[in-house]
Amino acid sequence: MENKRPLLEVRNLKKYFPVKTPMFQKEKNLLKAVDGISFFIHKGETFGLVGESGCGKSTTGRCLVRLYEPSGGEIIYDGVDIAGLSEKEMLTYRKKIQMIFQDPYASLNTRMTISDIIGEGLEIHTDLRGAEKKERIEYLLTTVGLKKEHANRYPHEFSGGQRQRIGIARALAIEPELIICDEPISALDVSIQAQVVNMLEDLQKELGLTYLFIAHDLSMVKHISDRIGVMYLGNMMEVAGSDELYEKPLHPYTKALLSSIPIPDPGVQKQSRIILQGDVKSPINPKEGCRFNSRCQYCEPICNEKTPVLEEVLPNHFVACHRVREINTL
Amino acid sequence: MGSYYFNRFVSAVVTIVLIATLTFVMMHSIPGGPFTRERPVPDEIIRALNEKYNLDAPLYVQYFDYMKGLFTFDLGPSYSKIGTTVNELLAGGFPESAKIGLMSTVLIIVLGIPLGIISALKQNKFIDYLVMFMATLGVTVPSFVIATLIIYFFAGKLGWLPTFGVSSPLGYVGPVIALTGYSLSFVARLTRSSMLEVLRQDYIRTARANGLKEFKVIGKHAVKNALIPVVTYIGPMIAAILTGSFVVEKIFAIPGMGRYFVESVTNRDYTTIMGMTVFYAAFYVIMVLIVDIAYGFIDPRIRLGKGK
Amino acid sequence: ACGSENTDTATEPAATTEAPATTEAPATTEASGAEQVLKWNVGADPKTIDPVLNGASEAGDVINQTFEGLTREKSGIVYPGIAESWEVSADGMTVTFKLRESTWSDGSPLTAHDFVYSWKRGMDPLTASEYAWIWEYTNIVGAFEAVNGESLDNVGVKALDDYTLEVQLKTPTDYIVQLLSFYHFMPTKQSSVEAKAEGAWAKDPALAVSNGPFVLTSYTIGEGLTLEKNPNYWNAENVQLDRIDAVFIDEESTAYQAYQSGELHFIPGVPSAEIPRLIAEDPNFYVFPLLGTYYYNFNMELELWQDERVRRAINMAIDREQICETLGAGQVPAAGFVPPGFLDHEGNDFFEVSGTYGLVTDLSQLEEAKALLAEAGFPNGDGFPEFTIMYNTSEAHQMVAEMIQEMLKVNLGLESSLENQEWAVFQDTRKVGDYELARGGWLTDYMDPSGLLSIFTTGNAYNDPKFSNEEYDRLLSLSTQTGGAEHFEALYAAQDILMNELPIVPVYHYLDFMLVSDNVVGWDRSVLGTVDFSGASIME
Amino acid sequence: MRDERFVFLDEKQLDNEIVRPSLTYWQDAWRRLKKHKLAMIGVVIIIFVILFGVFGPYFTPYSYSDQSNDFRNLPPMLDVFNVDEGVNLYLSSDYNMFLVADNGEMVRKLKIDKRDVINKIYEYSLDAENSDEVVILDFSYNTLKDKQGYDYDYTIEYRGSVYQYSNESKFNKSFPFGTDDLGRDILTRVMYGARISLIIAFVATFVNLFIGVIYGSISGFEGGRVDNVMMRIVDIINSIPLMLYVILLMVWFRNSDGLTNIIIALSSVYWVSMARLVRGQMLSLKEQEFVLAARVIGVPKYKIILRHLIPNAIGPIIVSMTMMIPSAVFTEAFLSFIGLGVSAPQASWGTLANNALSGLTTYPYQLFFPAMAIAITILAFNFLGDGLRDALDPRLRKG
Amino acid sequence: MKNILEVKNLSTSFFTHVGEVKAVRGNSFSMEKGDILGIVGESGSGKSVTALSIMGLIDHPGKIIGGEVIFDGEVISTKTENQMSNLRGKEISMIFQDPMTSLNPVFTIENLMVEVIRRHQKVTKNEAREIAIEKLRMVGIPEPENRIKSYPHEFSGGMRQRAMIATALSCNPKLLIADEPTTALDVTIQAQILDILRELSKEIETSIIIITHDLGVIAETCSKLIVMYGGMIMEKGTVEEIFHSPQHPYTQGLMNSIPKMHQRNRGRLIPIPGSPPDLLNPPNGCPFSTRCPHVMKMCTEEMAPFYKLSNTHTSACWLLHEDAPDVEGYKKGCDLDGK
Ligand SMILES: Nc1ncnc2c1ncn2[C@@H]1O[C@H](COP(=O)(O)OP(=O)(O)OP(=O)(O)O)[C@@H](O)[C@H]1O
Ligand SMILES: Nc1ncnc2c1ncn2[C@@H]1O[C@H](COP(=O)(O)OP(=O)(O)OP(=O)(O)O)[C@@H](O)[C@H]1O
Ligand SMILES: [Mg+2]
Ligand SMILES: [Mg+2]
Repeated sequence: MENKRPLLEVRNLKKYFPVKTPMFQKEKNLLKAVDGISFFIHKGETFGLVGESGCGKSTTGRCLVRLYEPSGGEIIYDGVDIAGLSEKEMLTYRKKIQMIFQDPYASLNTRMTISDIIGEGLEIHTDLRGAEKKERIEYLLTTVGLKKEHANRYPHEFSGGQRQRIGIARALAIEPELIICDEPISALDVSIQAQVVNMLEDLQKELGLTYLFIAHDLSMVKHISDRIGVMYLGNMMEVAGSDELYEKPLHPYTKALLSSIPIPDPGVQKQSRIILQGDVKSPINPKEGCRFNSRCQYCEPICNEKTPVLEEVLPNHFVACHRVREINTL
Repeated sequence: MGSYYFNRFVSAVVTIVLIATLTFVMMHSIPGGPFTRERPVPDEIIRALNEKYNLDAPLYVQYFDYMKGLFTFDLGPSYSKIGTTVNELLAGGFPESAKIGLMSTVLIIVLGIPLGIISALKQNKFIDYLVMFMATLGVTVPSFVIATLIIYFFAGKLGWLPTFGVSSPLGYVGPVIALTGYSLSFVARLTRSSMLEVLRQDYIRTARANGLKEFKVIGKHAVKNALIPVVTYIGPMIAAILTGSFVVEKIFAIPGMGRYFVESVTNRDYTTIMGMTVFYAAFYVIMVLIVDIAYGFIDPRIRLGKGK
Repeated sequence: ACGSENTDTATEPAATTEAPATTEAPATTEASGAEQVLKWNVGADPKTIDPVLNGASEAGDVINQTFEGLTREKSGIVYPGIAESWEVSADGMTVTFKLRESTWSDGSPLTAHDFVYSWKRGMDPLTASEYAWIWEYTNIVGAFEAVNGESLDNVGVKALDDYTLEVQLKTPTDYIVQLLSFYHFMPTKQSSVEAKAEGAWAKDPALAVSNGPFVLTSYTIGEGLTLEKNPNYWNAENVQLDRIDAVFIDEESTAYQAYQSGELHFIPGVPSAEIPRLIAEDPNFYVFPLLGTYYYNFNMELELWQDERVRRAINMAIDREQICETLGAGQVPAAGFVPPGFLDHEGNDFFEVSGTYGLVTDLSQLEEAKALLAEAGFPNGDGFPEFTIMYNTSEAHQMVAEMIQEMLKVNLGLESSLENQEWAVFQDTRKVGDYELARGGWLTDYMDPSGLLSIFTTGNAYNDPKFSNEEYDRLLSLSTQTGGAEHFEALYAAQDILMNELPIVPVYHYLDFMLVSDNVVGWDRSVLGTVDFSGASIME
Repeated sequence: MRDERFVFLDEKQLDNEIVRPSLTYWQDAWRRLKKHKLAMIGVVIIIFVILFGVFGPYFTPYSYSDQSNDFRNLPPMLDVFNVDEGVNLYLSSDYNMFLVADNGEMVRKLKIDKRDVINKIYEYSLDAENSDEVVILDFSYNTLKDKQGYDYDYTIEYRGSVYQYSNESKFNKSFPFGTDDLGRDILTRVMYGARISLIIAFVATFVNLFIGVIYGSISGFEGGRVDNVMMRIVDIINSIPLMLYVILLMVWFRNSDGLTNIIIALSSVYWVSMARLVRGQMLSLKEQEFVLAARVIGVPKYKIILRHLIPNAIGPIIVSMTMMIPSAVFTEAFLSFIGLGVSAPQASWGTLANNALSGLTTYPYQLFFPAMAIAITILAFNFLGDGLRDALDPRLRKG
Repeated sequence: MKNILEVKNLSTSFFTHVGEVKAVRGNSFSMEKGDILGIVGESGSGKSVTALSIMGLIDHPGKIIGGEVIFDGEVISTKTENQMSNLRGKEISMIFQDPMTSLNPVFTIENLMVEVIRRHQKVTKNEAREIAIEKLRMVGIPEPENRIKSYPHEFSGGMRQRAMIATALSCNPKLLIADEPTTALDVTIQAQILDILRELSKEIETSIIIITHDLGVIAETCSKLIVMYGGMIMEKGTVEEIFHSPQHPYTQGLMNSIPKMHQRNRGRLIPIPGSPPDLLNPPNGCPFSTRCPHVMKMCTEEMAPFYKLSNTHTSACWLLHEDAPDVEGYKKGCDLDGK
């Protein structure tokens, strides 16, 4: 795995949003939603991205499909940096990188039929027309577990799970290699979540897909991902294989996160839960220093002075913490 | 935020200059001039007139002269009211128009919004249908018909109102009603649809769940949220209404400025045309700006949203 | 006098001569002792009420109350004004006015020098009086030349002493004394005029020094003005009204309602739909002939109208009786260009003497018209190209145009379409001859038929049909240089030519009307249509 | 006893999907619209008005320009004096006397033989040839000060009998809506007027749709500087005096057809408020996820606007479109009045209403019918608009 | 102990264009003072509608068509809007599903809270403010004196949720209904909030209903549980009973479909096949029959009655009927609940 070139490599990705600046302030206020994160994904792998709400997961995802113009950094897909491509040049990559959205209700245009929704991508990226196109749409519908007869229906006629499948079919239609799943299951209820996750796994096996899986439900992320990245306030805090991360979290934030997961078994005695104190810092013009310092129980002066960088603490286990070695017995 | 309003201010000024420029060009491209008379005015006199009003200068010179005047708030002499400056016309006419406009605006707001609210609360009930029917009539029946009917019935037949002028307070009744009809209807409809939207929102249910009285729920929680589209409409409307209505002022013989908008064009009264246009444009642009500022007061989120 | 033409109001002057204005002022009416206030609608807000600068009839009505010229004309009769008497020299070339000793409203003396000042101000191109062209028709030596930029010193107007004014004429001019009662020739006081430029003084009660029966005491743009009795007026004891409250309502239906509900005594116009009923029912509705004619211009430069037979056929196929009846205000159908009201050297009405030139005002000549058209090569209108009838935007003009269009279609089989233009545009279009058949109208400004006929001389700025006839031009120029019989013979002959060539379609002669509450008495009006309240009073 | 029903079912036996009829978006909307009673009334009225305008003129004996000069200003309802079998006399407000048949048809205008203006007595001859049969009208009562207690305005004398009050009301059969000041049949003119006014209504709609909606969409969708510039252009168009502009157009396009001119005029200025409205909608819609989804797929901007954004803003668009129709109808009248538009004697509802205004107090019916036509049509459009908005609102589509 | 809340045969429907949506169909349950009752179920199963029906907040086109709600010994389902509004916020409070949309965006937190406090308590503005600040501190908002002046949008999602909880608690209600209070939050904040709720029930004996579909939340917080499906209650019991021996195929399916965190090699998840019923047109009989792995003919014809498995545990499944075929794990032949 190590010597293979990753399918996607993100280096030092940044996305700043300009926000309201008071009248007499010289410096522009910037909301640093993503502030220099790096990670890579191999072909056929699922990379999970977790973190606090508002930490920049979706922003990262959207930068990858260029819904947002990155403010800096590189997005190397298959050896090409797509961060600076023009809209036109990007079109070929649109075919390769697709996205599934968080909200199955909002992400489907209620005024288009299912076949229109799925067919839209086919029209742009393939020569399929007429009967061929229809056939292809029906094939996609069956692939995601819907029926041919559904083609002429409208999104409102489907349940949330079914809608999410439609979103997946839309993404699959143009045969992408990488799919960015931005919280594809958060809005679904448990039994449907399982259906969708199973389907994603099946498709990955069949079509050799690569996923970037964003969620804040750690149990699901752990279930589906090969490796997981933990984000906090625009920075990557820890990256590791999913089992490793779960069993041996090294970053204080990861630890708190894992300890907070409610266990669906009333009998199991809860382990000591780490309740985070303090407040999340503002992402606007963040100061130098570890982003987690305001809530970290291990915070030391160094944490307020220097932003820690992600380093490989254990093989394939990266952590961004000044004191990682002190607080863990490594 | 400061730079945002500064930018808006600059673009407003540019807009006004562009409006003035275009109006200037159009005004000079239409046939007829300020001294077109049925009688052949002797050439010498036309010359003298042109000289007097600087109309013999090349157009670009006239244009720059005018612009110079504009930036010093000197709108020049009126051609159709000899010896009167456009500034004086405005100073005399605007207060009259504005008085009526202000009363109409108040009426539109205190009637239109509650009617819209009631209509929304009683959606698909008789009262809703009634209000909406009236609103439809209100946009359909033009102000000149309303004005004429008011004069005929209330001034003529019943003698309740004076026929013309605003020398007595009762004189304002007719013009205000005639001026109000359309916008009142529009505001009622707008409020209704926007209220219907707001009443579906979760926070209304929250307010009820907290045990608030229905009056407070509607009057405080719903209305403030429903106001945005209404304010969007009312802002430019105020600019239009306060600068007077040609029809209403003509029919009720009110010494306002609304009539100059049409009469100055008919008379090819160049300075007055420009003056009225620029005045209105400035007013309008200011209102649009005020609306934007008001957004911030009504909905604190909007202040943030103005990043770019 | 041209003011009434360029309004785009719905009404048209109407015409019967049936209701003469009351001229005698019952001197015994103010017994009641209550304040006499006349409530009057002027019409549109005047552009100016400086007599010298003014060119509009509404303002003329106001000025006639606040100022007084050498003479005052009521219903065609010339009364002495500031001039006690006048004398015309034997050759008719010099008129000497003897002024009475009178004062301005501020009490300062009013002298012949004030007239000289005021008149020269009117001629001076720098004053830029719109009405300055009238000096051409005064025939005063050097006056029109002065208007055209020559020296004011050569003008033949002189104050021989404080109360004697001598006027020198180029040719004998019969109507000069009457003409001088016109507002343009009223005196203005130099110190006032110079106090606030551009005639602004006249609207400023503090500066508006005048010499007429009333003085201005307030003026609100767009709303109205107040006139109060001028105690310094020479004839003040005969002025009965204490005050005139004048308003500017240009919407006729509003003014009419206000009149109906007693808010106004005197209104200059009524909604056209009311006219027929008012004529029949209301003794307070006054209709006066106005010295003008409503007509259509053929564009004589077009191939289309070259055949005189076509023009005549069209003239014959229009039922003027019908048009006048439909307009409903009793207008006089026009079979000539000069309206009734001008008396010739023998004291006969020019209108009566000149006759109808073989035109009838109804359709009795229709067969002849059809024959003429057929003769010209267009039997039943076949083959005649469709043309456009043009008028300026106004409901009444539209009505006439619609009737004419329908008549030409039904009677002659001629197809036409209508086009209306905004007034100023229309004027331009008509002036440059960019039309086929276009509406026209003309009112005289002085009491002579040449005031109408002269517009069709070659090159006249108002010769919209571009009519050109050497003999016609010669006759009109002759008429200006002659008086009496010779003058009128020339004019009769000229109208003959005009009506034979028919560059126009006369439709009707204008009317003027007003609605006056029956407790207003003693008011009067000049032949040219200016109202006069110097003798008016309110009767309870 | 064991209940037979406790047996497992084969999965095949229950295809659990409840098959609902599959309807397209528009079918669904249409179905909902059909249930909306007011909207259906609106549709029926609009169809009726269109038929009225298109086919109506074939059923009247008049054309819009036919003038019957004898029958000017006749109301639709005649208060007649029935003085004899078949002899009904109608006196108009301008003191013309008409003979009306028993069925309400206008027979002719009577000739006035004698006008005694001083005593206010007119004589009319009933028969053109035989001038013996006279009707004497005495309207001096009407001019008496304070009427002196008479409660009638005039008397009519025929064959020795005197009538003080009209004794019958008849519908004007010859001119059901009455006639105008040139004796033209108002019904016919309202029918022809429908053609123009409906065209205007549709033009206004199209202009709003194709210029206002698209302009506003682009402005809102692009945002930022483009939006700022585009909206300032809207401000400029909004502030330039309409009259000036119209005169300019009138001069420029003098020789083209009036309707074309109106379309040009409306197309150039009539869409700005719609543009402003749509822009507002776009600002909020463009951030919605389905738009982002479309962008990820690579859907070109124009398609995003046309297929995704506009259909989702259609509700408010429809509502304001219906609100704007009446102002278009009256704008047309204003333009025609200034001289830009269809030329007389053709008339639209707006111009008919405008022209009738000056006679409003004397001949109210001349305003009533065109005004009614406008009001009914606008009401119908509003009903339909409301219905459409409801029908197209996805939130109401439940289950 | 006395029941604080008793819901009897509650039925609520929405009368839409397309027809009647039977959102809640004849449900009964009760809870005692200090109980934390969880309600789980498929999305659209009527959890929120049940809560809203208790609050009397069903909006047009919805209507409570049957049953009654007894709160603290009083029938409240027949009260007038006015009477109810005196109760709401004071005796019964509710926290809504979506903190993003449930706080009025145009008022400050202070304004919103003070208004509610002064509505139900006779206090001055300043006192009300003090109470508000105290409640905010209680739910863990740092520096409440300053933050109280903020607008909702200036709070993060978690803070908003906490502000809403603070408002709901401001008058110390006897019953708190929390409708998915944590769905929108990430786990660290979720943990904080659940702690607060647990403390409340312990310390001031507030009765709490927590609606969620997160079984982890239920397991950690609740004492009793109701499982709903298709507008009906499928199973009721203590948390332990239902988690350890679920007696309804839907409950079992629910339990199976969540991933097991502690398992190292991930196996496949076991979803419930099919999709939830359309409440416009609910299937005859048991609503779950269309997806049930053990569906019987009976299930498609008639809804099962509640079988009593213990004093606290009842389940509505025909598999518990004595005539039903044996299925492993089901205690066949139970008594019917009630009479
Ligand atoms: N268009 C935008 N303009 C300004 N700020 C933005 C924009 N989009 C996102 N942000 C800000 O960037 C930060 C990161 O947002 P993002 O949506 O990436 O968070 P997230 O990790 O996906 O959170 P969640 O779990 O709630 O979806 C937030 O503070 C958000 O307010
Ligand atoms: N206003 C409404 N109009 C029509 N149907 C409604 C309305 N509100 C709710 N429903 C229907 O009632 C049923 C129950 O809805 P409810 O909101 O109680 O579900 P829930 O169990 O809370 O689901 P979730 O977990 O998604 O919140 C659903 O089928 C829903 O479609
Ligand atoms: Mg996100
Ligand atoms: Mg819910």
